Amino acid sequence: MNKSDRILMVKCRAAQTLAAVSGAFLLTVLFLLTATFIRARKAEPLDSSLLAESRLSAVEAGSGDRLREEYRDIDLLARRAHFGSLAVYRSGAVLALCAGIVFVLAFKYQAALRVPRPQPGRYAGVGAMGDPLAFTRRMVAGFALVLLAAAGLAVVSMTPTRQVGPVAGKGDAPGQAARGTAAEDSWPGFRGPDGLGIAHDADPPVEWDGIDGKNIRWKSGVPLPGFSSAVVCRGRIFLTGGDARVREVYCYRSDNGELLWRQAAAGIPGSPAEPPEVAADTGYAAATPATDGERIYAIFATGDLVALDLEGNRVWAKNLGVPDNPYGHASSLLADAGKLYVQFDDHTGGRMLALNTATGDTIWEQKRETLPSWASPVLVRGGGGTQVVISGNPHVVAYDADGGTERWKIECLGGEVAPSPAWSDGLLFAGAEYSSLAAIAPGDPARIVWESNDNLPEVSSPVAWRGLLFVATSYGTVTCSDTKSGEIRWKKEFDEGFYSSPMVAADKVYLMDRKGVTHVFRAADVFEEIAVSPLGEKADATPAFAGERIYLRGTKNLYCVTKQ
Amino acid sequence: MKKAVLVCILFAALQAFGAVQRFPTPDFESAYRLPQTQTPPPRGDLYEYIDTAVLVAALGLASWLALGLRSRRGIFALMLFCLAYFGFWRKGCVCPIGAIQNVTESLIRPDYAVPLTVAVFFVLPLVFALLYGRVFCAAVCPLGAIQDAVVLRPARVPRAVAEALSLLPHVVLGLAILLVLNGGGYLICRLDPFVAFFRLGGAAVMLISGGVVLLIGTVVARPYCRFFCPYGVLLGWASLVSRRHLTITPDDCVNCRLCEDACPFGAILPANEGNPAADRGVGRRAARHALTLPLVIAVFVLAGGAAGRALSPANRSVRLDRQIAAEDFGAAEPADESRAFRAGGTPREELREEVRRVQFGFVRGGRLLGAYLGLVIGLKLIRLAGSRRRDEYEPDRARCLSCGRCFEYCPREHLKRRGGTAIPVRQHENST
Amino acid sequence: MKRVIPALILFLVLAMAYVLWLKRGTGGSGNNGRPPDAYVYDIEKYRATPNADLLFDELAGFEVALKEPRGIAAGPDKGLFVVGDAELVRLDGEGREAERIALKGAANCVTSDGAGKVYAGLADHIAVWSPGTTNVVHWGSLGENALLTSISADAGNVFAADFGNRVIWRCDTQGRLLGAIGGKDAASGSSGFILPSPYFDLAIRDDRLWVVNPGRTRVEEYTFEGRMLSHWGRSSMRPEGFCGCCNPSHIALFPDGRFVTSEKGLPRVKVYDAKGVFVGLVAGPDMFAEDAVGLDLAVDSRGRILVLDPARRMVRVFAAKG
Amino acid sequence: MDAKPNDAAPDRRDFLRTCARWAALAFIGWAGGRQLLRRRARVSGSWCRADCADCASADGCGLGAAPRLPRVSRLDAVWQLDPAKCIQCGRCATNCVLAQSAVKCFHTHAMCGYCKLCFGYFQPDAAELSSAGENQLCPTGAIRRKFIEDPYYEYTIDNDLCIGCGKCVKGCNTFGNGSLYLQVRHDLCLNCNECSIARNCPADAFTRLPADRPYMLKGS
Repeated sequence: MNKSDRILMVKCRAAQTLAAVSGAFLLTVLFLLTATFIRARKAEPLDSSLLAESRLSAVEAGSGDRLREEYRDIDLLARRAHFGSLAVYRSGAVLALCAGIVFVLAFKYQAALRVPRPQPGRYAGVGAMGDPLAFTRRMVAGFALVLLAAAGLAVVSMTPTRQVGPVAGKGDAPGQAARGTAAEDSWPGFRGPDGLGIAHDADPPVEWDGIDGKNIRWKSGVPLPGFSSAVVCRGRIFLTGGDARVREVYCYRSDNGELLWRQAAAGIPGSPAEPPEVAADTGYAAATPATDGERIYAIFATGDLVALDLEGNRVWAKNLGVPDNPYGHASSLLADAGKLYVQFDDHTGGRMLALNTATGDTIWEQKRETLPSWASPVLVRGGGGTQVVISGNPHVVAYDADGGTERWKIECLGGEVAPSPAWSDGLLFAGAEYSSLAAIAPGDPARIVWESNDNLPEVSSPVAWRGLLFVATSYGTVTCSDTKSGEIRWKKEFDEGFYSSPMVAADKVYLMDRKGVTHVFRAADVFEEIAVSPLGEKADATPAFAGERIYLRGTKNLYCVTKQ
Repeated sequence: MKKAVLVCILFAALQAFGAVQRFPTPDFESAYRLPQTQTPPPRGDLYEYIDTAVLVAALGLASWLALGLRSRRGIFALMLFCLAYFGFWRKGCVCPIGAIQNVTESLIRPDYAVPLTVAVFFVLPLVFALLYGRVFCAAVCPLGAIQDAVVLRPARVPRAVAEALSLLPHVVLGLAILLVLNGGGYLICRLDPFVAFFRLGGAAVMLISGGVVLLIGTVVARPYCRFFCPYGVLLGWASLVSRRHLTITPDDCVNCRLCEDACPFGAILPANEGNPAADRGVGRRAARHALTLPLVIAVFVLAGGAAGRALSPANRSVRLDRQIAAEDFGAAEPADESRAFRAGGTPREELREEVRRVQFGFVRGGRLLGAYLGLVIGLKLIRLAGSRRRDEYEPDRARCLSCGRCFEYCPREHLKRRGGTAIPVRQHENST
Repeated sequence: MKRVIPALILFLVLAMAYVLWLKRGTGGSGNNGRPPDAYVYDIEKYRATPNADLLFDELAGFEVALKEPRGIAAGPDKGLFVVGDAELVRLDGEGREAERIALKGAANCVTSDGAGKVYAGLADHIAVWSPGTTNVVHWGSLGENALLTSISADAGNVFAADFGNRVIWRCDTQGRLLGAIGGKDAASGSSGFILPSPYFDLAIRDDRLWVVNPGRTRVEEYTFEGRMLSHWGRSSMRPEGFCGCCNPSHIALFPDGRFVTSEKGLPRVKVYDAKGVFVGLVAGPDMFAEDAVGLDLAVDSRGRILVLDPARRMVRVFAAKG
Repeated sequence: MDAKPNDAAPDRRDFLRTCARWAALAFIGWAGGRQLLRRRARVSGSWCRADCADCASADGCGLGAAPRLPRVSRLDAVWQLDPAKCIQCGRCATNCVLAQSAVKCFHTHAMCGYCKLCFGYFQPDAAELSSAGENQLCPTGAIRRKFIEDPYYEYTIDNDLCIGCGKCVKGCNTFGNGSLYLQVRHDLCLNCNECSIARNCPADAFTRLPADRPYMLKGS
């Protein structure tokens, strides 16, 4: 080995050592920096809770107190620590940079001294079999698939529907959260998801005619009368009907209207032998049943409450006591998250119950000082939990869905309270004939934002949508007012009165009058009628929406309306 | 006069307290003079010109070093200088990579005018690429430089992998433009791994990811440039049609194959004369890929549309709208954003409108992006149908960063320099 | 070649990191890893007022058809007056608009003497309107800098608080200038009015002049001649004190000598007894807009408190509970 | 140079390349020139180089506002925050890429009430009006309080200590005249292409200003 080689060797060694040293140094600096960083981040010196606490005690303490002295010291330390760490970052970074430069240069130098001779590979050309690029193409194609997958991932991980309810960007969409995974064709109870009268992704027809059958997919007789509305679940429609003799639950097939099964609510312990007197325009089956996708729940004027599975087999049943109610029990059920909410107001004083949907056991129960009322509970989600809100006489009350504790209550109603509240953009709207219509800002204490005393609903429940409140009265007046201010945007007189509640679907309001004629108009601040669709018979039930379909209950028949 | 002022004051005050307003200062008895609010001017007003000058000089010099003098050492030296100046001294902003976004924004937002410096930084490297290839990448770009400096033990990425990953820059480019067009912020700047180093400090996540890139960079040469840099896409196109381009051999290629493993970026296209595979079935395959092209594009358009909508939260209005919706509904605690919005008094409906527009924009943009990617992929497949006949070793114009590492490998180079031996001898280096 | 595989894996990991990071970026509050609420000054906690603490109930208020209502005063007969946008509006007991009188220029304050004569303070002068007539008498200007922010009158005197000159003008009912109160004056024990912001209110009751000195967060009592007799009030965020650097912004007097005060910053309305001892809250901050200012006050003949809420352009009425 | 005598179809490829190159150059030239020429828009007699946002005559400019406005401005654009929009969320202190934020508190003394009890300086529950640590609102004690004459005190900001958290600003805005406010100090600001504070500003208070008037000062 000759001289030049030896010199080379020495140079090489030197460079390697230098690289090693600087590399080690670099690592140490980085380590120290990281340590400082983590410490600083764990407790922002100027923002530490310790500081805050000791400050409070210092302020409480009298002047010249030891505590104050202590605090001042800590305070000073904290500030020192803050600016100290800044200094550390600065100097550390510079050191690291220098070390890095030295390391890179030294390493490259020694590498340069030890170049392997170029080793030409096998001659690519000769004897390269078949297509040398096939694998490459597969890789590219594979990467393309990866891209598609990434797009899919983005869609899945970022699409609103995965987030809680309205975070979905649909401003007022309580149902989103409620329905979760619920299939397109599901209408869980009176006035739909959460009982708020909004059919979220429904896209029903606007025109139909029960007489000449236009857009009517099928029509099916209902054995016994009842004012309850249809609910939909897994391709089945459920109804209740009844008279003084028997009260029944009906199940229809959604595709052809065939009556799949009927199940009587009979033989329930505590059920009265002699059913209570009820008014003709309430009947024994005025309360709309509810479903949670597994079972169907129905309550009758006798106080009988039954839970059936979708095949009609009774899961449980109980009698809540015979309602002492001038017209007859009419408050609909509401099922959500394993609980069945029942309002049970009568002269004996009201009760609010949450029952275990699986067993019927009471999860919680609240006494209500109220006179008989016929409004149905609605769900308001958020405020740190779900609340069950009920209009009553005289209070509107919100119960905590989990514990049943009274979240807030506010006195704003009177008389015979039948309409259920509406909800939009953080405001709740409760009204009743002969008292008032109030916009309530929930919270403790709840606050009345505005109140109005004319065009009050008697039976029909108002609905609120995108800053507009729609109220239908029993004498045929429909008003649209601004939810925030209450000022009336438009007012329209119809010849017929309304018992059925207005429903919002696909930015339109569907409102059926007592003759069974549905008025479809835009859910906008100017009145724009889109269609007038007769059912061909009187009707007071509220329509149920599922996907492209509407299920309407007339006095005698159940209709399925769909695009044809 | 003063009264007029006062009147305004009162009214201003009564209308919106906290709005900009003047109050009469107390009538001091002591001779007290109001201190003036000091307003230091922006730094480097002059730098605009210096930067431009340096850029032009550097690009010119780089071109000469790469094509004229053919000196790797020179290029490396220039590279270090630019790293020091554009990188550590000028803190890595302005860079042409980010400038893509400014230019795009200036095209769609009437109230935004791209500063001249930025425009120049965006255009000049492209012009030079059209004339002399990617000399900007070779010696001027600080991001490239910092990576090139840490290329310690480069290993060759298998061609298949390289080809696949080289689709990534197209994605980044497309996404960046999509976001800018829809007010989603500057993606490229957020994903710039080195700017934190240049500033000697910054968000932890930036520093860490930057460090990782550099670590990888020791074995996979210039990973950011090859597999991420969106500006590289544009430069690649320009370089494809460049007037002149760096060549491996100073004069004639003798197909000695000594340069085969010279390029750590896999940018050397080997000669394939007499390669039977070169021509066999190329036409057929190409035709087949050409036929599937529309299908590929269609698929990507669909995927792009969906992904576009999903990306819309990148826009602050969309986020705000969701936040407010969640709050109205009680599903979320009030956030600063929504409080500010409510205080601002813009009608909610306006925001909703805005959001609808933005989301539409995202969907449309996403579809376009999808179409673009589909096209890129399809064309790449077509190009990979087979290799066209090549009689000599030449740089892949789109990929070659004109770093000049290959010079030393070419025996002709040595012959040319000093009629010496054709075999590379020891003191040649391949990594500086 | 072997070394490449781990490198590639690393690369992909990095790519993942980028994606996550991008999501975080789009998610908004990238706070460089710090606690999101580091360095937040939370005054919200002072805004909450439990209903129980309120001594008064809010009755249905009534809106005022003025773009910028500025001043309010109670008239002798259940009615009340509101000024703003160069107009004087008389409302009847039910808040229905009864009369509307045009003024020369925007008025900031209004008062009504016992007899029913109404004085409005415009920028630099006083305008007088007598009921039953439509003509308004505009008195002479009080000087270039004058900016009247409050006015109060009895049978013989009219007092106007001038924010621009930091003095209180005293005139007779004919508009003759009787004197000025204010300015540093050791003799009278007055150390001048400290007015950091344009809120300078006064009220008179049986020959005593009550003036707000916001810079000292107190209410001062003067004789009509301008001699300071007493003062009360201290600064505190708690209800019993006046919040911020310069409060109260407005006061009004009950017939029995109790005070009503309103504040800005934490908009709240409170009652103090004749000695300046805190009695209780009328309305808490969370009942007003966050930046509600200029809550002018009046006490009507029925002992109800009238609060002018410029933000909502309405008069809000509060009556004692029970 | 590209053309090799023994190349397959050198002339054709060369020709195409040349065409493409010239097309590209032409495009760049055309687009660039067009953008630059946009600056020739005259607004009320002077060359318009303001950006529409704060151009008073934006709608009044007879040139159909937006499309004719400059796309390229000679001036650099710098970040600044609008005190009128700022809600003092405290993020300026934590979101700047600099270890110590470039956003600092500014004080327009002309608006200051020189209050003895300054709510920008003192904690709301301050025990006494002294400069003791427990009474100060500023986490770094960056505000200096100097007695002038009864009852007036002068307040000045120490820029080395100020971290731009805006606590004092909130205090002053809520209770006082709002003479304290946040601004980006341009001797510190790196003028990132995308300001990371702007990105996270809840009030969207950040805007780009032309470098020749880089501040939004109150009371002027």
